[in-house]
Amino acid sequence: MPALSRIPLETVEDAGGGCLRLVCAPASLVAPMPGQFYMVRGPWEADPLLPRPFSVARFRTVKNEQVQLEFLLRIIGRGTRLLGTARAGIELDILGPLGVGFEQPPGDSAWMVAGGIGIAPFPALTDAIAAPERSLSLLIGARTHTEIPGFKDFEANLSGGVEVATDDGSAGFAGTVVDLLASRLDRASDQPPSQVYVCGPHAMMEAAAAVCRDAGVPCSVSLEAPMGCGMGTCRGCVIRTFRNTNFTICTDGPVTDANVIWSDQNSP
Amino acid sequence: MPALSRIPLETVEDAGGGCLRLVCAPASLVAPMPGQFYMVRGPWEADPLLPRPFSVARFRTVKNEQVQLEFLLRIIGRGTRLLGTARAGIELDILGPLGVGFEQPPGDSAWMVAGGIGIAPFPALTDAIAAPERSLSLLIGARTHTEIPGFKDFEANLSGGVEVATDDGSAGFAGTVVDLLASRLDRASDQPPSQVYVCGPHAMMEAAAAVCRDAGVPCSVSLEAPMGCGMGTCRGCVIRTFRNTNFTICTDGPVTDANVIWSDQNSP
Amino acid sequence: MTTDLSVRIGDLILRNPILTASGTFGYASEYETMVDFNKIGGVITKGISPEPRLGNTQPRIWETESGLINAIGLDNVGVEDFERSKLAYLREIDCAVVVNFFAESTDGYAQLARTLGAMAGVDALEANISCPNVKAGGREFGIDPAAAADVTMASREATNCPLIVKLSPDVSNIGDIASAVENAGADAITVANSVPAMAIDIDSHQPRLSFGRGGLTGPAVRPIVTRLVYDSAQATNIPIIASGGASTWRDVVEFMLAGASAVQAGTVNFVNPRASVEMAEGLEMYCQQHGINSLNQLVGAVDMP
Amino acid sequence: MTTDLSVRIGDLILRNPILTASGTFGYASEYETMVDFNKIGGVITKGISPEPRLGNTQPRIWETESGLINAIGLDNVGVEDFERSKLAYLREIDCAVVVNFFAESTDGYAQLARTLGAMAGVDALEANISCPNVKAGGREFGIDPAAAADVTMASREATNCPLIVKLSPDVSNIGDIASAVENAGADAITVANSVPAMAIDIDSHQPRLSFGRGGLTGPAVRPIVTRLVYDSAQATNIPIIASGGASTWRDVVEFMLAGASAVQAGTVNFVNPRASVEMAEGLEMYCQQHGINSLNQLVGAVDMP
Ligand SMILES: Cc1cc2nc3c(=O)[nH]c(=O)nc-3n(C[C@H](O)[C@H](O)[C@H](O)COP(=O)(O)OP(=O)(O)OC[C@H]3O[C@@H](n4cnc5c(N)ncnc54)[C@H](O)[C@@H]3O)c2cc1C
Ligand SMILES: Cc1cc2nc3c(=O)[nH]c(=O)nc-3n(C[C@H](O)[C@H](O)[C@H](O)COP(=O)(O)OP(=O)(O)OC[C@H]3O[C@@H](n4cnc5c(N)ncnc54)[C@H](O)[C@@H]3O)c2cc1C
Ligand SMILES: Cc1cc2nc3c(=O)[nH]c(=O)nc-3n(C[C@H](O)[C@H](O)[C@H](O)COP(=O)(O)O)c2cc1C
Ligand SMILES: Cc1cc2nc3c(=O)[nH]c(=O)nc-3n(C[C@H](O)[C@H](O)[C@H](O)COP(=O)(O)O)c2cc1C
Ligand code: FES
Ligand code: FES
Repeated sequence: MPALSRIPLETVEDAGGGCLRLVCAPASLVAPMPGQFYMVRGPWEADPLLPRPFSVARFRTVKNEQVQLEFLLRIIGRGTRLLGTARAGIELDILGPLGVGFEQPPGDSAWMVAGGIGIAPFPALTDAIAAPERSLSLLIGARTHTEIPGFKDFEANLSGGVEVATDDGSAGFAGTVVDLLASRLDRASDQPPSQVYVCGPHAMMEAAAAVCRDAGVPCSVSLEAPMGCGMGTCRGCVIRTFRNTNFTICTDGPVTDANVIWSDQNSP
Repeated sequence: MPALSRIPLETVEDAGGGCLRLVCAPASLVAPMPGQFYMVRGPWEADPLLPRPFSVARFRTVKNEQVQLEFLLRIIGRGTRLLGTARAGIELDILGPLGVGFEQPPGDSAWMVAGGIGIAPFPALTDAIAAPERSLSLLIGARTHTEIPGFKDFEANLSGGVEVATDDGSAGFAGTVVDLLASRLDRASDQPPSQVYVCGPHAMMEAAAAVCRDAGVPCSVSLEAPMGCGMGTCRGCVIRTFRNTNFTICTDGPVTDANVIWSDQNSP
Repeated sequence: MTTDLSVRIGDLILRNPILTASGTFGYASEYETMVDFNKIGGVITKGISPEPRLGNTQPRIWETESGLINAIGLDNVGVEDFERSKLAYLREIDCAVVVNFFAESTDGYAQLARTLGAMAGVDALEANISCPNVKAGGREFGIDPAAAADVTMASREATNCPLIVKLSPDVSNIGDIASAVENAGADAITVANSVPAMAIDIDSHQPRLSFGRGGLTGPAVRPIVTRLVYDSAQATNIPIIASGGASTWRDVVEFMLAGASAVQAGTVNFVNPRASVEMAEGLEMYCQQHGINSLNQLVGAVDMP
Repeated sequence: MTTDLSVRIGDLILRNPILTASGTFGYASEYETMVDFNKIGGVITKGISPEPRLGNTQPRIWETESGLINAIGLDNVGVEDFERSKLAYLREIDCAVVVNFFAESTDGYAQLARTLGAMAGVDALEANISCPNVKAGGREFGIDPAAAADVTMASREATNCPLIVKLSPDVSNIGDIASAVENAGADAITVANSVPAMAIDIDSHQPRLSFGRGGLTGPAVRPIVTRLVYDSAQATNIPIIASGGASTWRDVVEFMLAGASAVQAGTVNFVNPRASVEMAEGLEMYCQQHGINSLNQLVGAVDMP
């Protein structure tokens, strides 16, 4: 049940890599599922006009069953820039939780693959799926090391470790994070992860999905498109699947099995 | 010589009466004349679009011959509201000084008559014309006492005193500030002020001008109209004088002898 | 004092003048948790076509200064699925249900008007003769008085359901078209639709929308639509329904002063899904504060020089 | 690499494609301390009429979301005083001087074109056939291909000075009008002028502008004007000059991709008086970064589906 709430912004801080961490004040909200998103708008006039979609990066339930939401965002355009200059105390209009989130992994190990700010939903996912017997890994890629957003505070739960890829080789693996994924899947072919979760630019997700398909590993992706409503009504976020059907990212997704979009090969 | 400068906002503070005091960081600027104005715009997107005109409320020259500008403004609409939520540190685009300011009074006493936020230019004027031998008075009116903006910090120079008028009688003289002016001119008919300066809504200024004309006292007014450019080019601020000629407020004014606009009776 | 906010469109009486605009409110059920339907005048569905349509490929929307350009391409379920899967819900909600529709020919409009007009639960029809975002169907009917009259007359003859015709904004004399549509039997006129527009990515040289062009909506266009509403109201005697940029109850009052009898909330639903209810509540408050007991005191009351 | 940014309009060569729009830059001298004239292509004066005009009474401008409505009413010094008191300054500045003009009849346009075109220091003329803010003169010529052609032809015959004709945005098929104006002998076409619009004060019921209507300009209208530029460029072979909402060098590039050979900076001069220079500098930087050595690589290079 999405709701529209006006919530004070408690913290705005630099998260490194040109990214921003926003923490909202606790409010009476339905707790989201990791991978779900919110439409967020600040108290400005008609430009920028639309709210912007952001995945919930983390959330916690505090006293009185109030929910505290946290977002991680990259400053890329006019709306995110304004959020970056906002001061704590201003009120945000927040619509959500929206869409379909991530499912639990079917087995004991899962990898998260992030392209840059694609890391945003993974702290919440990690909180939700971390378990003593489960190995969780994060693979994160960026063009160069300065573009890697901070992700320290959930590393503790990443028992399978964190690996970084940079296109320019300035940190970690030299190459794309999809190359890194492929090489890691190769090495782990006897013990593949039970699930790969991917979030990043579409081309990167499509490539990662192909790599997973070849390795016979289930892959879920978190899709993106410009959004108007977040509620399935504007039809702005609709993409065409390989079956020539429409997939409405804001309500059918954003999270979906990659094969729904790109391949008629059944998920293994 | 107007200039366009980008200047950090040093202080934003509540000035009482629904008004705001903005103090800019010192910058290399030409010092304005009291009564001149600036076009001011914050770092927002295209809505609100135009800069807003504000009289310089006060200014000082600090070390290195830098000029520090201060504005006093009433929050009335979208642009002033946004300025009210701005945080110190943001940069303002400031174009000015613009237009024609106040002249020195021709004699030893001068009265300033303010309708509400019309007080804005008078601290700067007071600083400029205060002299040991000169008696300066301020008459300020508002609908009710809560709408009177703070004006403490230049009272010291108002050797002739401050009188307040409220339409609802909640403070000082009960009636409009023009009624107050008329009654004071009446009482002072043997020793009229050498100059009356008026700033406020147009109807109030026109009425004050008529009162001064009857009393044979020179009256200068600071005119207002919606402004686009502040430079005489958009023709948005042009008003028609009683002679059926155009008066361009931003370049011929904003300050002018009232008779230029409303009466063919010569200034005495 | 209570103000009578009701509005009559043909035989249909709306509780108040606020309607949600086609294509911005889905098939209403999407907003069940957000909007008290019994506080607004009615909902207008996404445009229905004879066959289902997938619409255009990505990207379909692009934001501009205080506006939104869209080229959805009339992605809709088609008339059959509409009746099968959407109508039951709409029949239950407590406000008027207006079905927006379009076809590729005058005959197509007539047939669809007949089919939709006969469905129980459909309270009125809105013929879209002004969509800029498809290759056939729509805009070419909306920019010519004779073609607009033909479509109107054909639809009129096909059904007794109250008929609204939705005009294009990109014309020099909207009064001529409004008047032709009135004479051809429309019960009301929606002024207007999105304004043909375009944006280009300077890095890729591609248009921002896959279709190339799109339609501009939102606050950016409101001053243009206000003028079109005024001109249309001057030229006709049937109700004018304003559509373009209304975001607050103040905009509703402004449109009514210009001559609108009702106002659609469109793009604003994306900015604030509760906007339509807030507009209705604000209008009522304004009327009470200003001693307005009939909307007739407001409609067209602008004091033009 | 240096990029050749020059643009040819008839016999006139502009240093670069940035012009300041009529009515937003006075008679240039006002911006002497702000704008390096030798960094822009040219200035276009406030519209000049046969007689001086006082224009409309207050209020004349009103801000809307990302836009400005104006009804100045063509307040200008008239052709005689223009020659006497404005031209000397314009003659000295180091960029092209385009004089915008209008009259109330075809003959009036022709006479004024003859007079202005013969003045030393006037490098080109821009015939405004699209002003929404006066009762006679302007818009009625701009919405009809035949009338637009008549005014163009009459002005063309009256002078050899390069002639630009400035069209109305509120038409269904701007290509038809652009093409008529091209065939009648114009050297270039400005697309477009302010968009007819209106705003009303809901407290007083008065229009926000004394004239009633006004013309909408600024970023709000840019997506509409981009589409009009594209359509005009498709229909003609003479240079199209974009006018409507350009605020940054990015907007300049976008207009050029849509088909503009030059771009006017209008309302943005009020937001940032140095905007025209910044646009020219930004365009040059963009060209250098993208290896563009002739603007022909840019003009009309949008990749339409
Ligand atoms: C479901 C979903 C979840 C997201 N989660 C996050 C997140 O957690 N952190 C984060 O940094 N970003 C996230 N994004 C992307 C984010 O919404 C965009 O970066 C943001 O909208 C850009 O806004 P802007 O005003 O700064 O950019 P502008 O370029 O000025 O925006 C212009 C328009 O394009 C749209 N747009 C631009 N880039 C994107 C994009 N990549 N995806 C969708 N729309 C776009 C904007 O919404 C807007 O309508 C998410 C997107 C979606 C769809
Ligand atoms: C020369 C001059 C000096 C001024 N000095 C001061 C000052 O020192 N302090 C102060 O508080 N105000 C001053 N004003 C008035 C001030 O400019 C307006 O209050 C302000 O522009 C309102 O902006 P807004 O966005 O809050 O209001 P909105 O109502 O949202 O503005 C909408 C439009 O109307 C215009 N507008 C609205 N009210 C006025 C007005 N009274 N005068 C001119 N334009 C208006 C705005 O500029 C804008 O274009 C001055 C005006 C002028 C012309
Ligand atoms: C995403 C979107 C989809 C639309 N789809 C339709 C449609 O299917 N049929 C129609 O007649 N109008 C459609 N419109 C136009 C709206 O109904 C409305 O007339 C227009 O958006 C102007 O109003 P606004 O500025 O309040 O949004 C659509 C508009 C938008 C933004
Ligand atoms: C205040 C103002 C006055 C204008 N006066 C004229 C004019 O005299 N003649 C003319 O052809 N256009 C006039 N215009 C239109 C502009 O030249 C320009 O075409 C229009 O503003 C659109 O461009 P913009 O959005 O960049 O401002 C005027 C525009 C404004 C805002
Ligand atoms: S964002 Fe509107 S349908 Fe998905
Ligand atoms: S504000 Fe533009 S002419 Fe005065």
